Amino acid sequence: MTLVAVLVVAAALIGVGVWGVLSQQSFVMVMMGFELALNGVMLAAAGAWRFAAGGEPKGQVLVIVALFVMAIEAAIGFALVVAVYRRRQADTTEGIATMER
Amino acid sequence: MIALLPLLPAVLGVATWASDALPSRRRPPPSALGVAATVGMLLTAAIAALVVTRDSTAVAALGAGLQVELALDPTARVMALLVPLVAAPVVGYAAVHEEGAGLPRLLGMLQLFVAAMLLLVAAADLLLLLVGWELVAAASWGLIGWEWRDASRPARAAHAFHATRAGTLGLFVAAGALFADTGSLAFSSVPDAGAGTLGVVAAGVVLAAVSKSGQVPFAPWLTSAMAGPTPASALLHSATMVAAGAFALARLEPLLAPTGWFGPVLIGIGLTTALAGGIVAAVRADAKEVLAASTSAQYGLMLVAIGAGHPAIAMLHLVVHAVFKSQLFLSTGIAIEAVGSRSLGRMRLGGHLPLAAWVAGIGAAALAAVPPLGAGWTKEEVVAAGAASGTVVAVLVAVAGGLSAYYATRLQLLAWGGDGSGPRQLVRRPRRSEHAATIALAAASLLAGLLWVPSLGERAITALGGEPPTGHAWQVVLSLTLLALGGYGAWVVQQRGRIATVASTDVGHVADRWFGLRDLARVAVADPLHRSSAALARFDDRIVDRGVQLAAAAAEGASRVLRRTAEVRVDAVVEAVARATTGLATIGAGLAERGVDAVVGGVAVLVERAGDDARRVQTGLVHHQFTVIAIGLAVAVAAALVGR
Amino acid sequence: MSSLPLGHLAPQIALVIGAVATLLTALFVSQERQGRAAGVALVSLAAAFVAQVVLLLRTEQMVTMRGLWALDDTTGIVSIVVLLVTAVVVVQSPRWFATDTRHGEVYVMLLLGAVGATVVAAATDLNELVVGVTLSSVTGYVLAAFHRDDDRSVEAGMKYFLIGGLANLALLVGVVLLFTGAGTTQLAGVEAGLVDQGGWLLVPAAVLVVVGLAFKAGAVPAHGWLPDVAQGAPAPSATFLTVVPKLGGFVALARIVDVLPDAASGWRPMVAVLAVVTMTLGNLAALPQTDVRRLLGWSSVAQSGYALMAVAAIGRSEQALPALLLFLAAYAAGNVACFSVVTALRGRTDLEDWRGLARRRPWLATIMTLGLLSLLGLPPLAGFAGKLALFTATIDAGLAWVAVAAVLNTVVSLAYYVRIIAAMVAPEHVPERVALLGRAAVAGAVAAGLGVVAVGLGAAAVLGPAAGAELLP
Amino acid sequence: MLTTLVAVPLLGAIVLAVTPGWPDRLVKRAAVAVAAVPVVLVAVVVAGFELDGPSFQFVVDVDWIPTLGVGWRVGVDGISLALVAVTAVLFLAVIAYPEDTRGMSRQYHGWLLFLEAVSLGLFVTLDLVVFYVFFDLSLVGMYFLVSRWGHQDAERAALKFFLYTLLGSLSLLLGILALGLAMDPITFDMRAIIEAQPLAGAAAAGLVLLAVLVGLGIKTPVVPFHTWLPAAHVEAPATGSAILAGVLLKMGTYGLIRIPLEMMSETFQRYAVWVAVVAVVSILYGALVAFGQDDLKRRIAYTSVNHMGYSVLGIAAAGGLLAGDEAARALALTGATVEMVAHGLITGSLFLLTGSVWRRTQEYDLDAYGGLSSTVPAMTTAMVLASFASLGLPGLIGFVAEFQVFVGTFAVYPVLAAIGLLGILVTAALFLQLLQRMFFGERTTRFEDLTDLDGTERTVLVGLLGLVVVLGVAPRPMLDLVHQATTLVTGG
Repeated sequence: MTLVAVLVVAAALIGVGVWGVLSQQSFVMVMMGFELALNGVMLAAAGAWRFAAGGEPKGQVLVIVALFVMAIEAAIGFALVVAVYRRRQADTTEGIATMER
Repeated sequence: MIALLPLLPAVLGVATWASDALPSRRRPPPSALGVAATVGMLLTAAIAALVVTRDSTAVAALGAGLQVELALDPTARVMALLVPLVAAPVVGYAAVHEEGAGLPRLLGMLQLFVAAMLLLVAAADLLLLLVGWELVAAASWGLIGWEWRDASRPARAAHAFHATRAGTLGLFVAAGALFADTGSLAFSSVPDAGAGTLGVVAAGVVLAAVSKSGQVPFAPWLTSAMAGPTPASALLHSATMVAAGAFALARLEPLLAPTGWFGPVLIGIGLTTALAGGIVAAVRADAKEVLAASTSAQYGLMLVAIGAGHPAIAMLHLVVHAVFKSQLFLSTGIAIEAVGSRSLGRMRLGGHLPLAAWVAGIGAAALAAVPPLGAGWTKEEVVAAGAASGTVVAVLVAVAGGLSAYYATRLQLLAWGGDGSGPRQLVRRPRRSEHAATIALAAASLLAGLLWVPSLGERAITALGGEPPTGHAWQVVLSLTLLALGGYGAWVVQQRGRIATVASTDVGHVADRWFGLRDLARVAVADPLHRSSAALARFDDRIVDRGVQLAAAAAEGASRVLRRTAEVRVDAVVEAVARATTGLATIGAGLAERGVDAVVGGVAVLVERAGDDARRVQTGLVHHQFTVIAIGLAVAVAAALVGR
Repeated sequence: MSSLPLGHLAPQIALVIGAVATLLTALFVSQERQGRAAGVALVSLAAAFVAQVVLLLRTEQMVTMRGLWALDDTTGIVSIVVLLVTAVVVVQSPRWFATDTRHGEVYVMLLLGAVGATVVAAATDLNELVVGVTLSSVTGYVLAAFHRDDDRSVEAGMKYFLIGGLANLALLVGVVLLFTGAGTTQLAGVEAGLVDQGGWLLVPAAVLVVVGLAFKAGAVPAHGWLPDVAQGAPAPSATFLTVVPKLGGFVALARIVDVLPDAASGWRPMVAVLAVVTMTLGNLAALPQTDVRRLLGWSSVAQSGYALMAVAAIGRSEQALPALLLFLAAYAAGNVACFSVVTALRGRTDLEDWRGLARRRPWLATIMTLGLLSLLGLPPLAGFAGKLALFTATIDAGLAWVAVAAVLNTVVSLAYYVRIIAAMVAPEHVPERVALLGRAAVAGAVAAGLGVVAVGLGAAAVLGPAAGAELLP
Repeated sequence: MLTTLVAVPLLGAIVLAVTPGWPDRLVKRAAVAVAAVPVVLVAVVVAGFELDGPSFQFVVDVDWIPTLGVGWRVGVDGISLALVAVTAVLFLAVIAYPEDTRGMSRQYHGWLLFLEAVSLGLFVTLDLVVFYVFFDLSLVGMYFLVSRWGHQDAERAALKFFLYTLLGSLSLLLGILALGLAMDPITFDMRAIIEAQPLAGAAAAGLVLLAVLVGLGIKTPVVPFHTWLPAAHVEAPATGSAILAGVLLKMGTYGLIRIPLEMMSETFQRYAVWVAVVAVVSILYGALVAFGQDDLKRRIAYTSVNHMGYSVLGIAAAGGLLAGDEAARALALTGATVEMVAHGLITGSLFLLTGSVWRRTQEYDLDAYGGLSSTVPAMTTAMVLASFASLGLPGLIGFVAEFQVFVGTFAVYPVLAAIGLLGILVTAALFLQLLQRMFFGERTTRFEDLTDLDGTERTVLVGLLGLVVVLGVAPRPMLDLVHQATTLVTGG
């Protein structure tokens, strides 16, 4: 186990997540992409804390912060998805393009 | 004191003109105006006399390091006396000759004319000379265009103004060169100038003078100036406008002669004009235009004298010419009023107006330079002066004299011929005061005959600061022979009844049109000016503004494209760019039409294309944003890598 | 380990307490009395304002809270602007949201959003920065989508959320990379820790962080939410969201790039390029708009581009930071003026409806004109002072080409700003009646208008402290 | 003193803006009264001005943005004082002149007073940034004046004017900033910059000069930056045109004297000859294009390009050498300044006259006219006098300016001066033809019952043209005033 190995895995996770964000049309799937990528971020943060920063506590904080961001975005995201769906029965990004002039 | 010289007539002129504004019942009668004007001119003459005797001068700082100076040298003294003295009878004549609404304006402008001329005469530096020069031109513009209801007259007035202003540029250049070299504009500083500067100054003055004195190639403006009322012509041709050129040359000759080419050039121009003007005068059918052409010719003789180094003689000729020419104009004016036309063909008034005919005869004789009239003597002196710089010059001057004899006789015979072929009755009989004016002037030119008294003539020349040329008998014989021939020839032709009242032959036509000089002026200057200005105006509207309009169009087009790219999937960007280019291309194609249309057209294309595109790209909007962010990242990385 | 000087966070604490109080009020008062929550919010804003002013004047500039919090004049000035803008929005909100159920929560979101912005502005630690960004983003999503039964509102909120999600992800990745490279999350340490790092890490880190914060700053490439939010969100929210997050975002951006080695990471040319692209895109896209709110949205994209000029000059010219602060203040004044007028006119947004307005509502028309001309940068208004300082800093930093681009952009922008003015003063057609959103809203607009003039004439008052401001750490 | 000069019209404008419900006649009276104050103040300043005193007098200096070295600094030298005087006079005339205000008399006079404050401020300020501020505000005022009280296509023309000149002023701003930044510590105090010549020998000096020249060239305007001028003039109300031509154009040439000539003399000297060439092109091009116009107002508008060309030529000549020919260069610069004054008075009168014509006939096409001088003698007299003044007849102020410009330039650029002279020939042609087509010849039946100038119009025109004559006959006081500055500038 080296920093590089961890980062490679993290990069893979992030890549998959971003690819999902860019390719998927459904809100939920897009958000899944976010979550996946954030997992990668957390992994990278943890690895960096362990190998690069030599146990610097701020690394742990960083992991927690990422977790916190993930949670909040999921919560608010689903709230919005519900709102959009209630209003216009749309659950994909194609559905919300009325303002573009 | 000397400042009063131009000031007094100026004030009088303004006052006279202003009287036009008074309510009609309080307006002074023409007679009163005429008397006042005449008296005013005589007063001015008196002041001139005082100035001459007291020899007063004036210097004033104009600010900005410029100063102006008024002073009279011998040459100027003569003019200062001559101008008001000639003007006096002319204004008197005008008051009775030209009745009608515009009279106060006419008299006022005549007096302003005199004022401007006196300023020019008294000027002792290039600035004041230039000022007087332009004011004289402006006054003559007003006078020639006096009867403005006839559209052609203002046009001819403008012709005169432009022709002389073209010359004025010469004075500008001269002033600039002199100031650049010596830091002063005074005549007195010309000797300090370097050779190059002197050349520029001389060239400028010559250009100005030649244009003013109606010499070749500017001569034609004189004939179009005939559109003005008779008194204006009389003044303009005798003592003011036209005289300014010869006067300036005569006054500056001592300073400019050192250039070397100064004299020969003047002689050349002078002779050419003397001969050409003579021929024109010999064929013209319009009484006033005959006189106009003769004026050019006579001034040509003066230029010859100046060029030969005898400004004094030129001035003497100018004086006598002023006297008889103004008288001839006034007499001709009588004839014209009498028949209501300026055409020589319809006159022959000897039977009706014997007195006027005789008086006119004196003037004609003077014009023909018949001894023992003063004009004769001065012409002989010119011949003698010319001889000094070459026999051929003398001979040509004599020939010119012969020509003048011819056209003088022709004019006299046609206008005042005694046989009964004249009109039944007269449109209008001359008034007594008109006779008075002509007679006064005729008497003056008779009086000038005293110049033949050797001592007097010599003294006149020396008084003007010149020395008499040494004449030879053969010159006198030659010129008198040619003179006789000219007169006789005219008489003979008239006897055969073939004297032309219209230019009949081809030569006649050519001469009648100033040997194409007038056409030349039109073809070479006027038309190109008009055409180029019109073309430039179009160019300015269509092309110069184009850059701005294209930029606007480009911005507008680009904005629509970019607006798409900001919200469009990437492949749409390519299309959009393509569209933009086609859109701009259509704008570019529209170059011929007005830019506005081009902008509208180009934008229209873009809008329309963008419209259906908008429908196609409605899908998956947010993903376009994601794509943009991805592109942005790439761009940012690139920028960072390139930049660091 | 010294004890935590909580006094240094007095403004934020006041806001949080205020938020709680507001929430309670909103919970317990009846639907028609929800407006009272605004009163509570205003009180806490006032308290925070006083605290902030005291802090700005009384304490010397330092990093406090164990290296988490920059208590410098930069924070002070930005926070004051944030508080003032929030106050105007709060004043305008009650009548606007009156029809929404339980709209008291709006004020909670506004207060927390303000806290978030100030945290972002003051953060000297990457963790804290992420927290602040998240806080202000999340509140922003809610504010944008608050009209739950309005298509455009929810649509704007959703877009805002999706773009924000991706941008914040980028920010987090960048932060992690920085942490990996520097071994710490404290900016002070980052500067020291990165000196021996090569480009392989620095470039992506810098890029990701900048792009992530570009979302807050409304700059390319994460600008897409701005026009939609400006057009779709409730007008007061739009006022708030087009200004407040930006204020924090730009300061944070300045703080971070300041500690990045610019030679190795190449952030300076990158930011310069982004600046030019942003202003050009914003202006050109605004040109053909016929919807006033969307037009203002694009114009505020362009304004972000101008502000980025100052960021690009950070560290090269000592004029850069004062210029940034002055320009942000000026931008806030101008933009709030325009949006508050739109709010006061009940969200009137189609350009056609603005024709002849000057006859019916001269005062609001005047405020709108002042706001637009200030955004354009005409003297003696706020925008001019801001742009003057910006150009000075940019030329001083040897980035004259950016200044030239900005000049050309300004000329372009004139075209669309004037279109609104021309429509208002159009003589031929006068609308029969123009409904207003009540006195409070108009008062808010007037206050903003005065701000435009005051910041312009009193530019010295802003620049004075700003010149002394430091960019800690 | 100078501050009040600026403040009075500004306050007047504000008062008019915020006090609705005044009757139009009262508004007019009030505006005229306010506009009269600066004239009086200027008279006092001129009286108190010491010809042998320091370069700038009546100086006041207050900080505005100290960190950027910006402040409210005012003061006048001979050049600016002359311009201030003509500005005050012209605004009084324009405000007094009748104009169709479309029922918005309050706003109309408010904007005029605003413009007056701005113009006066620009000429008295000694701070580059404040100079720029007023430079810009003049655009705003003129934009509203043209777009709201202009003719049919006014909106478009006004926008074009605004865009075009804003580009110019911003390019000027870049140059100004470069100048100020080159100072240490950074300051925009004109006196300090003139003293220090910060960019002398600097590498970027050429670019800075270019930026400044473009900015000022657009405002002046010189060919090829003139295309906004005819559009704006044709659509603007006559009074607007009078201000635009009479005052706003001078801002360009005045800036040309202050910034390139005084603050970057060494750099300017290197490129002066090209400026002179552009000037000569403007002279000839402007005159020729004007001659080609059949629209009364366009024709007069293009003569502005020609006359401003004289002014620029004089300035270029003054800067053409760093030493030597001081007398001639001072003369050229004096001429350039006097040309500004002259053009202000003359073209102001001409445009006011076109306004009188328009209000009576709604017709600018010269071919529609003819023989007017019998129906409207007073208008004819005024037009003839103004035209001759404009074509440089001696005894009128125009000649004083042109003579000095050409004579002075001759020492530095003889050839260019000679070429430029052709311009006065074309000007003569185009004005005489104008008079001929409008006032002489057959009288057209269409305008049989034209009413002549009314009392107000007469009074105003008599005032302006009276100045044209008086300053043309006795230019000494004005010349001494201007010369005080120009000799200092040219080191004479």
